[in-house]
Amino acid sequence: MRELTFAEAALEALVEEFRRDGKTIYMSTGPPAPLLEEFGPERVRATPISESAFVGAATGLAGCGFRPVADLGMATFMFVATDQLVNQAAKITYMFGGQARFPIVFRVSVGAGRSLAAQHSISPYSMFMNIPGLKIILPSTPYDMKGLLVSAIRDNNPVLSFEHMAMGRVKGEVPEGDYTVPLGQARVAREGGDVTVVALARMVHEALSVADELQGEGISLEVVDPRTLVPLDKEAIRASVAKTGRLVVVDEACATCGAAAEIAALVAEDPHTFSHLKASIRRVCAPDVPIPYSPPMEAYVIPDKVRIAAAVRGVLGR
Amino acid sequence: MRELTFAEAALEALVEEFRRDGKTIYMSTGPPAPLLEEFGPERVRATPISESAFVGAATGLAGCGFRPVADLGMATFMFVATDQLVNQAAKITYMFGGQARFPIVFRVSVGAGRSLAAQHSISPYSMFMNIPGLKIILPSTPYDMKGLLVSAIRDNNPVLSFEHMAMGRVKGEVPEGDYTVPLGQARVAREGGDVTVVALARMVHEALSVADELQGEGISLEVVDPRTLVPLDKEAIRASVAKTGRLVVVDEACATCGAAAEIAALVAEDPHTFSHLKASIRRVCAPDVPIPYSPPMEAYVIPDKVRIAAAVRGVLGR
Amino acid sequence: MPLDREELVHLYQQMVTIRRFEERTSEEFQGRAIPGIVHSYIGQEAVAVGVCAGLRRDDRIVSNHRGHGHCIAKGADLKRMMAELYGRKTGYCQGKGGSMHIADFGIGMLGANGIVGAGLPISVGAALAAKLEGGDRVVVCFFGDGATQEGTFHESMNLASIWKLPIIFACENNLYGSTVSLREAVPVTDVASRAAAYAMPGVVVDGNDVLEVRRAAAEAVARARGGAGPTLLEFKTYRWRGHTEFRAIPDNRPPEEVETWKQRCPIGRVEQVLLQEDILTRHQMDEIDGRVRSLVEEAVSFALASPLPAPEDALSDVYSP
Amino acid sequence: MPLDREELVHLYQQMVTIRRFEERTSEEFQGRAIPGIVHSYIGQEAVAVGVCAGLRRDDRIVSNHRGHGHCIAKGADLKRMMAELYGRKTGYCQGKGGSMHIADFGIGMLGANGIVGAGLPISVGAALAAKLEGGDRVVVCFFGDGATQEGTFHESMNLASIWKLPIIFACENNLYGSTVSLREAVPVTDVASRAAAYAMPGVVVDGNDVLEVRRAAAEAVARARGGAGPTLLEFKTYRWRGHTEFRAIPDNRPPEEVETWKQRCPIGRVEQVLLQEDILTRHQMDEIDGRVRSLVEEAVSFALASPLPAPEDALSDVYSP
Ligand SMILES: Cc1ncc(C[n+]2csc(CCOP(=O)(O)OP(=O)(O)O)c2C)c(N)n1
Ligand SMILES: Cc1ncc(C[n+]2csc(CCOP(=O)(O)OP(=O)(O)O)c2C)c(N)n1
Ligand SMILES: [Mg+2]
Ligand SMILES: [Mg+2]
Repeated sequence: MRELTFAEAALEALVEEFRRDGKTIYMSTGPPAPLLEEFGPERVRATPISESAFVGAATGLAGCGFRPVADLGMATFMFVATDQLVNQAAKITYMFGGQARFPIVFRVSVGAGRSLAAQHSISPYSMFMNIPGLKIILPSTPYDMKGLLVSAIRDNNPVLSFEHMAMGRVKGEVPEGDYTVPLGQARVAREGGDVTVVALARMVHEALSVADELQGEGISLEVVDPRTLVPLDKEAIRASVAKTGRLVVVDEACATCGAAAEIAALVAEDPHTFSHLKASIRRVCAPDVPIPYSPPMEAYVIPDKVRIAAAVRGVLGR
Repeated sequence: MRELTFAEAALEALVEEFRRDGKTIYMSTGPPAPLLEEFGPERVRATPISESAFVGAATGLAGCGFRPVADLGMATFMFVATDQLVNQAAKITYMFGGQARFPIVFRVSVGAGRSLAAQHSISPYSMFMNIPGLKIILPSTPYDMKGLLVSAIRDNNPVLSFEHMAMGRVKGEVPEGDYTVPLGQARVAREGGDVTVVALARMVHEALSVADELQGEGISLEVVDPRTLVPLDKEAIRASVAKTGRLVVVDEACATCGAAAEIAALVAEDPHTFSHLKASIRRVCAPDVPIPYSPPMEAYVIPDKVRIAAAVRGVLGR
Repeated sequence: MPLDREELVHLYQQMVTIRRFEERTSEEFQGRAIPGIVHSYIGQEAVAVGVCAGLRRDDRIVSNHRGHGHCIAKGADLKRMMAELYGRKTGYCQGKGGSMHIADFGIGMLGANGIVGAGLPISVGAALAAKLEGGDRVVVCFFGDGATQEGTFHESMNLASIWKLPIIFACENNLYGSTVSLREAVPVTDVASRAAAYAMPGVVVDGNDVLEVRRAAAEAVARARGGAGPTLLEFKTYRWRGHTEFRAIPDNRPPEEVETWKQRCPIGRVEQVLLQEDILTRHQMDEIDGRVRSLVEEAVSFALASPLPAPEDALSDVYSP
Repeated sequence: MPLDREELVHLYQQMVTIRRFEERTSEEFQGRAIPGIVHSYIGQEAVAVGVCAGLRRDDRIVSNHRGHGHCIAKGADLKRMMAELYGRKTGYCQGKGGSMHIADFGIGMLGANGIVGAGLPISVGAALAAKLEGGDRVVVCFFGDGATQEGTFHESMNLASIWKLPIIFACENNLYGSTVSLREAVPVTDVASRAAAYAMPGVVVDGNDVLEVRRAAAEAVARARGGAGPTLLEFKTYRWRGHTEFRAIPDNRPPEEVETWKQRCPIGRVEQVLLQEDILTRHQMDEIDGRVRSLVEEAVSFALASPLPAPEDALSDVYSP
């Protein structure tokens, strides 16, 4: 099958949806050139460096029947527009009693690993998981990037698309033609019987290579990629843990109140799954520090195969 | 002992610290009249409705040797100043390698229950727990309000003070004279043996009255009030759960990625505590919906005694 | 822009409707029949009514926390408004929003807002929609003097200007934003003077003179419809009541100031014109008042007769299907 | 404000230092010895140097992502700067910050910033500190044309003005903010014209003429020291290199424009003055350049000889004791 990079897959989703639906509008301080060329500056709009204004404008557009995609660049720039995201876009459907729809996609990049220091290396999806009214996608492969982004554009709600910046050039199979990946459906990236590893974004790939390594030791990992954080496929996660009896959650973001905390909690609170738990849960996350600049320190805080493997051994009591 | 309201206790902390330390500065769109009268408009500053500017100004002041207290009013107004809180105040100590100190207190009110609808009824502390570099206090009694606020003002870091708006007029014992409640020390509000209930802010009082009620049924609850969310007294929480073997976490905020998720996770991930767990954990939180306006709906989403008692019975298998 | 007698009577009636609606709302709030928080529009009636006089039904407005007047002037149903304030299932938002979040997309009222300055970016998006649709629809964004202190004011004015959007920024300068006096909060006398920073016209208007408001707004609307872009209108006006009906926030305004402004009552001023020009007699005005009072009464009865939402209704409408 | 020969030579040397430091930084970045991201100050040297010429050591500055020039002009140590870029323990931030977060509180350099417009509120706080301290210290906030598009610009200018703070807002208008052309992003020609909205003086200055910069800045500093409040200075200038040294972001600027501005090289212009006024010979300039090059070389050697932080150092400095 054809291979595309993560970035190409995202662009293809946009181009196809922009062809399909004339109500789609793109806003960004630097819109992608191919999109601008094909759809022109009315629909593909270069904005000033005014995130609150253009995020809010997306909400206004959506309320008037358009289907905007607002690209904020890096996730950290959401913080200058947080009110427009969490108090406006997220709550407006509910506060107005469902009388209008707000189909919006907010694209941002996340992730550390490129020595961009504390402000530019943040993965703040869990902050937005605490805000009902937003949906959240977090793809780990070009296939999911395209399929989830298409679903996000077609969805009638505000959807945050968190795209890992270290994966832009990662290649993967993407079929020709139209397909979607539904929001709320986890993917079992690898089946296994001993330990469930729920991993997010780039960590899916780390988990998969740990699974390869540990196979040699006779340890069988089941790797689950939630793919969307809201809605979160609790059933798939619980089913896997009920089967293996052991859970390691791997996320590049800080542990405290992160997505990993939620995943641990939803397993620990389910009587059925809990009754199958054979060991305490492990979180493999960044420690609670801002991401440092210098490579040795940065490498130290980002979860890696060594830490994942250690956690797996830990829950197996080895 | 003398009784003060929650609001009086907070004011007393401010007045005493402002007397003690001439470097303290207050900023708010509507500063408390008694503070303004005693310390004058240079130190107690009325600001425009420009939260980003005055939150950032607090950081600048702190970096130059002052000890500002920035009062934003309601927690929801933090969202127009989020960057200044999470990318600046929170990270600046670390990014600059610890070369300067940023002692700042940010005061905001939280909580639902007053029909203020989705924007004004939010309890977003967990969003900030995910941001290393901030400390967080969440008092449940006038005693703690004063003692924690004094500690926060004396602390050399940015501290968010989340103060429950439904508790302003609640009275409680507050000794005369100077005392502090250290950050990071939970309080066992009631000792008991059957189930640990970790409750936050106003929910501490709900949990305590459930404990009274259930005593009649022979159920003994241990109620733990973390009092500060960062640092979080993990040891106290784990010790209580290791003793009782059962955990119910009660928080008025939305469950997903909330403080309750973190508390559940830190129990489920600790091998020793986990080994003592006799039942799955329960979270009693708001469901994942924006807070509605109309009283019957609002009452439905805020955790109450009935839901707490049901969860307690649930973990006891009754 | 001639104004016929009938239209003037209509504007008068709208202003009286807002006044009576708000009086009743305050009463009901004080009596605890209306929960939450209410910001009264009394004193500012001429702004909403004069601005909306020049709008079509398919034009759109964005409102703020002090939004009842905007709703009524744009043609909202008093019954569904009152039902929303009462938290009833029949309210505009099915009881989910309350006073600070009334919206009626059917008449182009895109919603009140509890966050100061937050409506501005949304209104810019609505204006962009109007432009992209290709018709000649316009958008009005209502906001207070307090909102001009927020960064969103700056970003939104700028964006609307560079995109030449069909929008009217209607700033209701009632001199205060809660406890904050504009005079102490900004170093300029007129908010309108800030329009220059965005290369758009800025006009100071007597916000208590509905005819002046109507004239200035119509001009700005004509500009916007004609594709000439946005205008900032600053309406000098005053709220008669405290910042909210909830008394916790002290009213720090000098009582004489409040009195002076009450002398400039926007309704009283139209009444003078109506009398002077022999358009209405006192008696006819009383009749109008009577009719308005019964409309408000009906709205209250409707609200009272309406069911409260079921508790579980809290769980719906978080997401659209 | 007479300028003696010695001072001019000093300004020249500072500008050359920035130029050589930045050339070397780009090289090291391209060679992957410096990780992360680097925004080159080349082309804008006259601004930092001319502005800081009027500052005392105890005055304070706040910088942005393009901050190396500001650091050097305020007197930062090249060694500790370079060590920070190299991510070494001996760097200004012990390797925790990197290019976008260099700070040296000892010399009143309160930090670079990776968020556009975010330094502005912080600088207002520093200026308030200066005022409350009671001395005559001033603060300079450096920011780009792009930052004027953020809400923080508006809020900060306003706050500084009403509080009459001793601050100079130094906008380096290099015509672009990454891919965003200022001409397309705002409807005014001069950022300085927006000062009127904040009732403060706004001055357009040739940012490539260090003497002009120095003169304009000194005037604003004098105003601030004298208690007359803030000034907005707009320095028209240009960056010679791409937005960042990382090539992923396309440089959408017309090559002729880049060429034209290179003709206006701020260093070349001082050299002309130095020659015309017989202050320095070409040979003496070469000597200065040689000295500067060895200082930069020493800085690189210092960085290379310095230890990397231990991985676990990542865990410290999250909180102050
Ligand atoms: C971002 C934000 N900050 C503070 C508040 C609290 N608040 C509610 S209304 C208000 C005053 C608004 O003043 P103005 O815009 O002039 O409107 P007015 O009430 O005078 O009609 C304030 C400060 C808020 N709602 N949002
Ligand atoms: C809030 C925010 N939005 C976007 C960015 C991405 N960004 C980094 S630098 C920059 C351009 C800034 O332009 P300007 O202020 O003119 O400074 P210059 O780079 O021209 O020196 C942008 C958009 C950012 N860092 N912060
Ligand atoms: Mg006002
Ligand atoms: Mg620029």
